[in-house]
Amino acid sequence: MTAAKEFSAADLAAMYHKALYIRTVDEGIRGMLRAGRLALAMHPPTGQEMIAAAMGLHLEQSDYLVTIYRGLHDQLAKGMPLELVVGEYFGRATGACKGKGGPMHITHPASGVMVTSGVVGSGMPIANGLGWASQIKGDGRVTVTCFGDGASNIGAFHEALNLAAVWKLPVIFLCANNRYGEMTTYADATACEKVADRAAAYGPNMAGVSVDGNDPEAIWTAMRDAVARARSGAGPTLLEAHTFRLSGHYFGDANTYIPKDEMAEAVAKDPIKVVREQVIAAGAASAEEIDGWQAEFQAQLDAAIEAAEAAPFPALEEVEMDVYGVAS
Amino acid sequence: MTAAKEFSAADLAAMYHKALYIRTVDEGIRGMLRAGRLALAMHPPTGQEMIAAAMGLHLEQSDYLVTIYRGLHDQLAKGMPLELVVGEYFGRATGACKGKGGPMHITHPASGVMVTSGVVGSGMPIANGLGWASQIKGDGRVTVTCFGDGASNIGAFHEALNLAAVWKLPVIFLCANNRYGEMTTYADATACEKVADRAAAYGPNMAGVSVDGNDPEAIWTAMRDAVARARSGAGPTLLEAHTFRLSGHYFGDANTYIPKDEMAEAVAKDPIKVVREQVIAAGAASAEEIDGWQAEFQAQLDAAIEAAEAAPFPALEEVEMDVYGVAS
Amino acid sequence: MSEEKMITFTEAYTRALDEAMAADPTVLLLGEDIGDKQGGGVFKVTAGLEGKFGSERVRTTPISEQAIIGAAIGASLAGMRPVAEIMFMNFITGAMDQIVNHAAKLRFMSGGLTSVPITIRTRTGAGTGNGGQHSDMLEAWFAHVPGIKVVVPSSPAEAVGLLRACIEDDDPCLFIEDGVTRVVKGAAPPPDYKIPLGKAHVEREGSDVTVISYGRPLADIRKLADQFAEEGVSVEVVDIRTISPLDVDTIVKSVCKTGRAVIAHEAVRSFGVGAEIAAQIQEHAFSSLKAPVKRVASKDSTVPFARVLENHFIYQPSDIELSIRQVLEGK
Amino acid sequence: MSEEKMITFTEAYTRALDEAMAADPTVLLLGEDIGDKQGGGVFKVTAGLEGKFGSERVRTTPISEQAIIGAAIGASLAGMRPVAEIMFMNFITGAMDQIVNHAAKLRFMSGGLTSVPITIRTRTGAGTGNGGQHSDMLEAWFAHVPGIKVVVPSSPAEAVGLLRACIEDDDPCLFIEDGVTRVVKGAAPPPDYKIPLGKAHVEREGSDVTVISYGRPLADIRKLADQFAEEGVSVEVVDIRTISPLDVDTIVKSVCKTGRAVIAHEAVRSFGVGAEIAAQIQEHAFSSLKAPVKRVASKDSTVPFARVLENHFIYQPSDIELSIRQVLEGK
Ligand SMILES: Cc1ncc(C[n+]2csc(CCOP(=O)(O)OP(=O)(O)O)c2C)c(N)n1
Ligand SMILES: Cc1ncc(C[n+]2csc(CCOP(=O)(O)OP(=O)(O)O)c2C)c(N)n1
Ligand SMILES: [Mg+2]
Ligand SMILES: [Mg+2]
Repeated sequence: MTAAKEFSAADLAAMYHKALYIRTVDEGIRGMLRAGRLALAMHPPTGQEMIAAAMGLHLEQSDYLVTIYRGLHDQLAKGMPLELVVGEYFGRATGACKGKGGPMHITHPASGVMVTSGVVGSGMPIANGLGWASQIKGDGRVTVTCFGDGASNIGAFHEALNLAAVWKLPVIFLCANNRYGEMTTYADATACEKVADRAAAYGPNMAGVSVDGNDPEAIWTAMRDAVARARSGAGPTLLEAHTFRLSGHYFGDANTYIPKDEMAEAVAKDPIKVVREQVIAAGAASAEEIDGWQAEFQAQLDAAIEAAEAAPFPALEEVEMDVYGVAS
Repeated sequence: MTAAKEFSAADLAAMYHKALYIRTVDEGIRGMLRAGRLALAMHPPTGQEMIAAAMGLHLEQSDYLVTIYRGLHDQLAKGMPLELVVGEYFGRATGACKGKGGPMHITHPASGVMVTSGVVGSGMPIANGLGWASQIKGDGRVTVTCFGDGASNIGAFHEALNLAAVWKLPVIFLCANNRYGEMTTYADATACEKVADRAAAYGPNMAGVSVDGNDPEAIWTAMRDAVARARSGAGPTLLEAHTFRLSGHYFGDANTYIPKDEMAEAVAKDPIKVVREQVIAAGAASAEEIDGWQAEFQAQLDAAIEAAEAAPFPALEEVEMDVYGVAS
Repeated sequence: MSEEKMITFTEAYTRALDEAMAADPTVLLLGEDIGDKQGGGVFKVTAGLEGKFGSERVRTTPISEQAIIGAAIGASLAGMRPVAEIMFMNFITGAMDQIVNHAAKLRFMSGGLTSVPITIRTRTGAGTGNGGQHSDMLEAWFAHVPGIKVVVPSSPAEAVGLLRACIEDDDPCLFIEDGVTRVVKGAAPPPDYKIPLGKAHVEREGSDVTVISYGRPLADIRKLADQFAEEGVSVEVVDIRTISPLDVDTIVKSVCKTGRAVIAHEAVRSFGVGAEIAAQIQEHAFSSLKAPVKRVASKDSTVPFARVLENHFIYQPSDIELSIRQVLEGK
Repeated sequence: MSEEKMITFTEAYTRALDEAMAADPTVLLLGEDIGDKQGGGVFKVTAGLEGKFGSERVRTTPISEQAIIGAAIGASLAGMRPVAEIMFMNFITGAMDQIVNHAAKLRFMSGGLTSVPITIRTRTGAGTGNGGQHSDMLEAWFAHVPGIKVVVPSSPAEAVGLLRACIEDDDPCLFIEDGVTRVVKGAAPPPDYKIPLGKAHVEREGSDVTVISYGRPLADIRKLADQFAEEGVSVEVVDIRTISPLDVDTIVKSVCKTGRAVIAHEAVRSFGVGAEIAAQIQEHAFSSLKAPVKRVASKDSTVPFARVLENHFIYQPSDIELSIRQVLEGK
């Protein structure tokens, strides 16, 4: 990676631009839920935006993403049209999956969003298959599979990382270590100090990297290297990004199991607040410009929500459609 | 482990005594198969006897064993009555499980043989439960769960080792790395250099040790330490014992996938041949004594086979018995 | 049953676990987020039990369904009676090897030397808006596996009595909780209430048609039975309670009397529990049948996210009513 | 079908894979020990295919059933048609999440944006002396999961034609091979032979009784049909081939004609495939039925090791004969 591009003020601005977009949509949807204009199980990505931003900036549209129920940030960062995401949250015929999948199963191949899974750990074995196909076709695509710290304790994680290393697949295992799996702390469920320590179980083909996922430069650089490694055929990476779930496990989570001071510290370190100052200090964008972005994102979201609320519900026949393809 | 007992000539003799017993029974059963007096899928432990011998010498009868289809050496080393094992191989009512389980499912709680599984990796999660029960009861028992190198790639291995470490269970994960999983080499299936490298994924609570499983002192000492660690409540151990399957994966395996020279070298290092010389050299036992042991083991086996062949087959009603217990 | 006190399904599960743990020190709990530090599970069923019975007996686990069931099996082999929680039934797919190849078979394969007295509690059901991976009713799979018992309660009182019975049973039991009705209330049973497994319950006697079900649809069926009574149609209601082993005798006896049968369940129709019940009825009550046995079930599809679709996916009470009318007409 | 050449079931599987890989470069193989270095799998089905089609397309895997099915699913999402081998059906328990929550549902949950054209080949069946963890017939589980197709061949020619069809099908297919009859021979089909999925095959027309089955029991049924013919009893034989989606029309049409039905399968009886078939027949051929629909199956137990027990566990051809005589007598 000699000619690797270094992190610049422009990259910092780009990171923040994407992260702010995600936060605006996240807050907007939670607002809808609070207002009772929407009712569903939502797993907010609040506080984890920088990780998705770095991924989005380093991936091509043709690269593959496999993510999880807590996937809003990933889907938006990968470039999914906002109205398709919002439409799916609202369960309308105009949603990405016609309202049949819902937030936990958002799919949009045109943006490379291949699978969103609600089952912990299940995306990783599937990501290997996408990588295998790229290896066969030689299409140079990279597959990123997102998961959490708790998912690193399930069997699928182990089987997937071992196979990826043995086959030297172009897959990045992107772990958002947000310190909790539902209400259980990292330490109460996970025997090793860092998730990245587990790369040692998969030999030299598997790179293991652990960074502060809320630090734009750190996660941007780690993602750059992991993508370069995968694209060049050098092998998979287990990339652990430390972060925090600022809105808890699901919308409505009272977070009673999170110590007050831990939450307070995390809120104080909210990357959307912190990085905003960095961007301005670096002269990458002015406060006014940033407010302008936010206003623009808000407008886009409002339009998407309006469109979704005006859109038709899926036809009842849809229940029995897409179960099988047209008889072969 | 300050006062840990050192390996002595007497221990060497005891190791060989157990190993020779196992080999005699193993060869006797293969002889039956060759002669057509028995027909079944057998997974011979040929060449892996020292590992089982070390386990048998360090465990109490009350300690628990969970083993696999390739489990003859483990069951005998743990002290199962020979006629129960042989009876089960012959599918007779006098077998350990009345002929209902067969060689892949031999069970004998009185000897601590709790489960024999035919499904790769499945014993490890069960071993944790035995260890959990011991932890609750404070009965000081140790649970050993045996598996192969190939099993270290399955999800159950990962989930089990993580839980054992988080709960600090008195469980020893004893991996016989015999270089092959069926016809697939270690390297073609396993991303890390040594199975014991995987202990790193389970933090400080999990000890990781890799030894030559055919070297009596090395495996005896490693087993001593793992048992002491578990019994003292210090936590689980992933103990990798390097060895080789001298009779292939199953009886009748032509071993065409094993390079000639690799097999020749392994045969030359057959622990039953090599250690016999060590025992004699150490003055632990004379050639005559050893021949005497062998004759005695052969006599025991002949008696067990004769008894099994004379024993009745299970009654047909057994098919519908033991499916459920007496209605509660 | 004392009619005074009413409890929800969730309170019923908690009470059964509490009573069982108090009555027998070998009863253990394990599962994801079940401890006090985690608030007693996402559905709060185990809230307070760790504090009451200690951290040795109540264990929060990693997200490791195979390890959860394996640990339950192993502890049971050492004389314990673990109750494992699998948060949603769709996640039980991760533990099928442990449940099917081991828990259900160790008694048989050991020739009776060992047994696996574990209880697996899990939760599921469409109607929660959670979509395709959190709502499946998979009870038919386990009913097809000899060696494990499958139990579904249809009231809080049954929930208490059947869960207690599962925990005391010497075989592995799968106890399925409904995610939609968990705050629905019913009469609280007396202390130490237990209901024998393997026995169907004729909860309402009738002479014109037998409606057979388990779990959630019984609430609809009870209403329909009253409604039909007003029309002068006498409906016999059979709550099977234990799906496997199935109490065929009670079902057949009822249909031989009424000559008509409707089966209702929430699981998808094809190859579901209703198929076995219908097959048994037509085999053993053939000459008594005045109409084909009808099955009401959810559609053969994946549980959809959008509410309009999810509501359309699920079996409809009106389907049960229609089927009853059809069999009454001999159709 | 050319009667000259005879091939075994194993040769049939190999031929179907070979033809499919030659015809379509997106067809891939993965599984344990399937490569040339490993000798082409424990049952030799894939022998020679790695050499012929290359190591990119034919991959030996670690012992990781979840990773195997996951890799197949992922590759299929990228336009490939992977054929995954799960050595024994009991080991598919390790991959249930991938198969049920993902392969079977991604088309629906994505609103049709993606599909999962994978084929899972697996092998099972009692009679091999392998005991309780290597012999289960679990097809009923998958038939209860909308979104996946379940296929079982009853002759080498069917094995070729149905496996080719599974590989070309745009949905996930589970193809179940019998471990006992793998060296049994049958007529070789013509080149590029395919059999449509979802269609039952009336392989012998008859007027007195319909015998419905799939897989191994058909060999017994064919013999019995000849035997009954000599007695003047005309047996219609329906080989369903595809268990799910089930071709109910063909089955019902046949039973409406004969008025009598016997269903036979190797899986254990309760909650098996036979239950759905019996339920469908009694519902749609009710007025034509001259006797209850009978089911013949293996006993509700675990597959035992001892040969004497294993032989007693398995459905008996004599049970099929007895059931035919019973329905002929209206019993
Ligand atoms: C196999 C499985 N088990 C349990 C669950 C229930 N569940 C949903 S999210 C979650 C926590 C996952 O934690 P982590 O992997 O750290 O991701 P995070 O939610 O923190 O982003 C659990 C246990 C599930 N979805 N799948
Ligand atoms: C889950 C599962 N997958 C596949 C198999 C088939 N199988 C039986 S033994 C074996 C190889 C196991 O290798 P290893 O773990 O190294 O143990 P060894 O046989 O070498 O002692 C395989 C793949 C199985 N029994 N279980
Ligand atoms: Mg987390
Ligand atoms: Mg091995």
